Amino acid sequence: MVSKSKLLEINNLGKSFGGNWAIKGVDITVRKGELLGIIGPNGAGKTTLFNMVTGFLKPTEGIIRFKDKDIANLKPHNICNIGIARTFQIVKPFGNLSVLENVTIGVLRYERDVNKAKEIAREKVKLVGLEKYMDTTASSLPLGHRKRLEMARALATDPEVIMLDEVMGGLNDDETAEMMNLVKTLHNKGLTILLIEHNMHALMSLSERVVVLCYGKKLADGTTDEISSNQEVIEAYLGSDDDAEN
Amino acid sequence: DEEASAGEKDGDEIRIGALFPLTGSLALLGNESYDGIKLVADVVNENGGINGKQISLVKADAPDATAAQSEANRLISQEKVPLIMGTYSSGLSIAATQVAERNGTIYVESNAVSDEITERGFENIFRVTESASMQGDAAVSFTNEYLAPDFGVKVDELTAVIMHEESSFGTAVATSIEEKAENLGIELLSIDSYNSETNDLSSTIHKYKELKPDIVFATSYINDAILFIQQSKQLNFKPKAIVTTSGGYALSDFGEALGEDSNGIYVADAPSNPNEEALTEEAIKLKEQFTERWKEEHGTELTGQTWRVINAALVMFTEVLPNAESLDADGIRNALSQVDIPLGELPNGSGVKFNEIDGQPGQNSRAEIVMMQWQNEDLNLVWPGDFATEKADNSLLFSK
Amino acid sequence: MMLKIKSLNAYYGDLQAIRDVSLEVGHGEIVALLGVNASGKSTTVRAISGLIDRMEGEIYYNKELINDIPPNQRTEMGLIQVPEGRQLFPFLTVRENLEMGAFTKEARSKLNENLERVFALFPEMKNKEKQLAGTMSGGEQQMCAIGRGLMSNPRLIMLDEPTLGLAPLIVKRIFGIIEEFRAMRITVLLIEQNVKQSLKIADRAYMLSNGKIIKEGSSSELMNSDDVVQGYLGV
Amino acid sequence: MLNKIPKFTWVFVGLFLLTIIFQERFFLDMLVMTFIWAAIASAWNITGGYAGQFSLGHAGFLGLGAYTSTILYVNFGISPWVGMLIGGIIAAALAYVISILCLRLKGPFFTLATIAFAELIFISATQLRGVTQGSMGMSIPYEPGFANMIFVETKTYAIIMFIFMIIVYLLSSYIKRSKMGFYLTAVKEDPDAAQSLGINIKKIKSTSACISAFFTAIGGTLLANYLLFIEPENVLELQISIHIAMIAIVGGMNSPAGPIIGSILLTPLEIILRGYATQVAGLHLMFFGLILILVVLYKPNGLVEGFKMPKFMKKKALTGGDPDGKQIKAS
Amino acid sequence: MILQLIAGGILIGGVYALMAVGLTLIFGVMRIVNFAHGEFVMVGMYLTFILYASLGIDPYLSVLIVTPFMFLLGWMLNGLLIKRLIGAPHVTQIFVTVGLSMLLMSLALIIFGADYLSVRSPLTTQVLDVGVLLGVPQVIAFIISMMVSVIIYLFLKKTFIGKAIRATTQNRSSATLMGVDVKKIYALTFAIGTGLTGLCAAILLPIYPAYPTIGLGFVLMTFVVVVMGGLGSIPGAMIGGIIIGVIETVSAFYFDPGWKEAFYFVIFILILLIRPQGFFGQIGAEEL
Ligand SMILES: Nc1ncnc2c1ncn2[C@@H]1O[C@H](COP(=O)(O)OP(=O)(O)OP(=O)(O)O)[C@@H](O)[C@H]1O
Ligand SMILES: Nc1ncnc2c1ncn2[C@@H]1O[C@H](COP(=O)(O)OP(=O)(O)OP(=O)(O)O)[C@@H](O)[C@H]1O
Ligand SMILES: [Mg+2]
Ligand SMILES: [Mg+2]
Repeated sequence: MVSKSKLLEINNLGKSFGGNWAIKGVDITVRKGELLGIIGPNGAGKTTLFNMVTGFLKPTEGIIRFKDKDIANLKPHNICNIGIARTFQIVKPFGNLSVLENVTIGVLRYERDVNKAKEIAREKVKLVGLEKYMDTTASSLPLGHRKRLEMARALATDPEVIMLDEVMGGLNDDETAEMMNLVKTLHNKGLTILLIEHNMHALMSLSERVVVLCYGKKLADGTTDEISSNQEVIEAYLGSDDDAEN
Repeated sequence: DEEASAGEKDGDEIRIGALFPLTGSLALLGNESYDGIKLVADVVNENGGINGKQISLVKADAPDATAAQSEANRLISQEKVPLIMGTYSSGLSIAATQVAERNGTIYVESNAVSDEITERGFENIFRVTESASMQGDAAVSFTNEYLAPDFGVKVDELTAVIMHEESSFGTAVATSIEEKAENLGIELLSIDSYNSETNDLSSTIHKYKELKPDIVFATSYINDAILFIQQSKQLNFKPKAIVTTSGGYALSDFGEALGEDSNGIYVADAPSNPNEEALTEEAIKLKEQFTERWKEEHGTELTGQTWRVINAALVMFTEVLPNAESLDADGIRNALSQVDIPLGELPNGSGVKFNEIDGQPGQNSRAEIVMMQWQNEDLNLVWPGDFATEKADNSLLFSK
Repeated sequence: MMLKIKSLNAYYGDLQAIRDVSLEVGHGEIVALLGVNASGKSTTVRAISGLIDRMEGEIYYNKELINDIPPNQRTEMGLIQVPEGRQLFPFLTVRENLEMGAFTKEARSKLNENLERVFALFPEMKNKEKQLAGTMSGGEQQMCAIGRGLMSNPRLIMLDEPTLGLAPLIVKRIFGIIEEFRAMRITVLLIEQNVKQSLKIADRAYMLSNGKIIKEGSSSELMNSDDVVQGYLGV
Repeated sequence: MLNKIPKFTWVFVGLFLLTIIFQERFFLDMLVMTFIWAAIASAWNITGGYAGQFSLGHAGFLGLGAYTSTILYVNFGISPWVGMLIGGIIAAALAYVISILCLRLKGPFFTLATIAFAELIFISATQLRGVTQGSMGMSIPYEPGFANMIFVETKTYAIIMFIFMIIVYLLSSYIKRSKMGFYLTAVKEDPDAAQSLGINIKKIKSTSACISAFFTAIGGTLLANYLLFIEPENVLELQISIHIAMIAIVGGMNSPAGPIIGSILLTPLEIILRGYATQVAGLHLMFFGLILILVVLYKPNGLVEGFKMPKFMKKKALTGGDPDGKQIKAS
Repeated sequence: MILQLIAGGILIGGVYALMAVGLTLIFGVMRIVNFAHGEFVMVGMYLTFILYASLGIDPYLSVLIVTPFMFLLGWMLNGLLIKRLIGAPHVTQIFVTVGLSMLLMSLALIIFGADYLSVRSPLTTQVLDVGVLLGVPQVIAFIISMMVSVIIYLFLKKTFIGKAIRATTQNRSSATLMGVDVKKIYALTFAIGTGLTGLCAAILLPIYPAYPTIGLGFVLMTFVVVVMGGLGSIPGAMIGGIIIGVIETVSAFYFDPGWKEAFYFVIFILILLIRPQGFFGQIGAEEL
């Protein structure tokens, strides 16, 4: 791990909404190829963190560097173009378009030819297991499938880093397992992954390292073992008894 | 010209295009104008038509300039009319006359006043009624000949403001008033234009209250005319005279809306009810006939506005078309150029003669324009002397 | 029986989402409705609330056939749904959202009492009282949605994936609350992905697959059934 | 061989044949109007339909085109062919500024803003009398000649308008099928998701607005040189913006063929109704109002599509719709 | 002078405000982009005229008839048309209401002709001189307008209905689940909004004549006021109306009256750009 180069560096990051700090003084470093889990109670600032890294929110203070370049002031589309993709916790499909078209739009970023782009998109749709729904309009997909669509679309932009915000929420254990496999595969291919998940079982078994946010502050940062035995984390987030595994 | 001659296609019918804004914001006078032509056509038809042929009006709606062109096109190429009469509004007329001129169809403007219509030197475009500059001329001449002496001052000691709605009608009249007033040395304190659809003129009135002009020259449509007088009264703005030109001030709706507050306002307009001494016997008969018939059919008095149209229709239906050698453009054009009706022969006291004004061959130089005044909620002719039925009275304005 | 459904079919346009579903929920019971994505769980619940245009079958609530009763009146009868995906009023504040929960006459009379109860269950909401609901984090919105459901003074509450996006601690709290419902004699129809935990607190459960009920029985029966073990708990 | 040609091509072939066959000025005039409104509505559709930037200010661009070429021609003798391009560029530049300014406005707010901009142009055209002759309007002297873009025969105009329509149509369908078309749809559907996929919203919206305004302005010049008279009320009024959008909507906004169909149906209908329903003033407007309401309600995707139930009438929102509700975009 | 101008502007603004209160319910709360709002005023004015011309009922008295009539008309129109627009793309809404406005205008033209019908009330040109000159009909209009606005405001603020209306626009199915009778709420809101145009019409007729296209002059201005004040905000509509009124009179005095509309359009655009939620709107509420 030490040998890997720093890819994403977050320093003293803070965001306030009308005086309330949703995040403050957070430092996180992500190395190339790493799979970093991010957990924390509801409202801890996880999504806000993603929003800042991906340009949807401007940090109130602090620095975000990607490959040693300051990216805090870039627009979301610039962020995508330098290789950082994301999914939305509250899914945002293009409702009137088919699944395939949804994904094609991601591919068009680097493949101008619409027909070729569609071919590539088809692969991505298969990858997330939505091939049966290729031509279904996105608005009639049930929630679980929409989450996969989010994922397929993000993957379609051919990113170096992918930030997944609760992609397993609303999936049953079986489906979660499929999704975990997918994440693992991506990781093995060398993709750097940031994963927000309340499903501890999934998160803990996937992550190499976990960052815990709590009320906007970084509470802990360490290996899965360190985190699951960290008393503060247990109190603030996991809860004490065995139920935590779910 | 093959198309024009096709106007006779039914043998016993002469088709004439009547192009007016029947819908949209100009619809009121557009419809009234159409009714004016219709009235003359009915009367002429009842008396045997034109050389035995009945007049058949082809109605066309021109709510905007694009429609005016498109409808002119239809009248010419589809309905094959040899003659179009219209359109009441200057902008619409300018647009429609382009089409007529290009297609070699005679177009007789009955009531739009913008000078541009006849200034372009088109050979197929004629106007029986007066132009804006003639209207402006009348307003200023009246000021010079009557108001100034009546106020006991020299005309170049007078101050005035010009307020006009901003479409081509108001602008054209205002331009002419401005020019003529300056020639006489009347001091113009302010010239203001506004949108006729406005719902407030109080600011302009406040401004005038500060400027204290002797005379307000105003050119408006109806809604704004009502508003202006109403608010002037309310805000206690009382110049020595309000001299308006045609448009809304001459309409019965204006009088009805304002009641006695309309009294005292001067309106320069085509005459609607001139002193009968200025008319020939024939004209008096016509005048009575139309006034009565209009009242019967519409329940209102004929205004100068409608008289314009009636005049034009009378000239066309009783003088020009019966005498035209052929009912095509050349025939009608020739007949038009030969018309020579002296003043007083038309029921409103006008006469007709074209080709007398430099650069405006299609303009009738004998279109009469007079000054009227609202008195006792009626519009009476007060100037010039030979036409007048009543005396002008400056004390009437906002007297209650 | 508090709720009884007979041979329910529901459609979205031409697409049939559930087929011949029959189920029952007794007074004071906690019944779980399980099934993979797209199996028709939410559709069933929506049909019970009257939000589906095209449906066939019979729905009885307290022995009364309610097929023709409009959705808002079903709410007045104490038949409450906490919908999937929060469905808050994004531009009302948290407090206003909760107050909207108490729209019906009966609930309105107990507004303050219920409000205190909700704030006691979710102290987070008390702090965010004046925040616009749409600006809250996903989990916070979920709490608000459950709170809003409680404000309606439910007699039968249908919870559609109430723990979606909630932190483990809160999930535990939610299950605690559901257990409390039993004590309060509030009947519960629960849709959950969290099968193990749901079966732990539920009396009985139904399992949907492809719009059909493929299994029903007491929680312990289902817990040990092969289908469930393979489909859900096999990880 | 023939069945390889897209069906819609036959519509164009038919229209062109009509242009050749018709001799009567009335019908040719109808074709001129049909073509020009089809072209302008297609231009509108690129931003109004594809990108969902529902503008009711396109009369502003139309008027800019008409006034620019007319002022240049009348005052400086510059050929309208040149003036047309200059007008197009000015309109595009203005569209760029407006689209950047209104970038964040959504739905009705964007629409209202475009109305406001167009009204400002209208008011300026009325008040800057020195330049535009105000509401007196400007006449273009009738001096036929190719360089003056003034023709004796209505047929010549019809052919020119036909070519213009084909150009805008081809461009519009190319855009629809290309990457840009997908991007425009994405921006319309969900701007946040679009950005996250690398789409530069500002660029894509402003590009489409510029293209749209450019061709609308060109349409303005062509129209002015056909009418030979322009005034604020016939090229700049809100009614005209509504008319343009209405043609696209009635025809169908999401397809390049929609605005063409819309104009083929509405323009002749308007001319005929106005011409022949004159017995009662206002009757043709009533017809129009009714048609508009019925089409929009019962065929919201336009007449270009076969009969389908409108989406919103399936009570989509009541039966689930978006399970995540709406979340306010962080600002 | 400036005082006089401002006073005049405030009075006119009061009338604008009343029109805007109706529209802020329909546009701001129901989110129906109603381009026929001006034509509702027009219909109301004709009705007031008929009552005056045929039965001799004073316009100020006919408020009691015209307002309920317009309320019923609104209720009916909602059942016939508007309810289909709820949740529809705003393109649909704009064009259905544009179609409706065309329809009403042409009906008025067919039935009443293009005449300018006005009611001559003895009050029409009466003035109050309180240091500044105030037209009596304008003062009456202003007072009625403010009173009614306050009543509507209290109604929305204090009753659950008001909250329910807002909630319903934000999420219809959820509102249903809360027990809100969504259809009734919409019918009621639209009917109140339309009823207010009736009130407006009756107090306007002594000042302005009725004619088929009178609504056109009001509708854009009313949208400006509504957006300026903040969607759905009654105080916003009141203050927005007054601001527009004052801007009009002051700018027409110190500049050219021909440009006065340009002033409020510029201000409108600035507000949209800088503070799209308006003066009193909820932040972000315009994004819905
Ligand atoms: N636009 C906003 N205005 C005000 N407060 C906001 C806004 N966006 C987020 N917040 C607040 O910031 C805090 C962090 O929110 P965030 O969405 O990042 O939480 P999270 O960690 O993703 O939670 P969850 O697990 O529930 O999704 C929350 O308390 C939320 O209410
Ligand atoms: N609004 C809709 N329009 C069309 N089809 C729909 C709609 N909502 C749901 N469906 C379809 O109905 C079926 C059942 O969906 P439902 O939402 O009931 O599933 P679910 O079991 O709740 O799934 P999940 O666990 O993902 O929430 C699915 O195939 C889905 O695609
Ligand atoms: Mg989150
Ligand atoms: Mg579901």
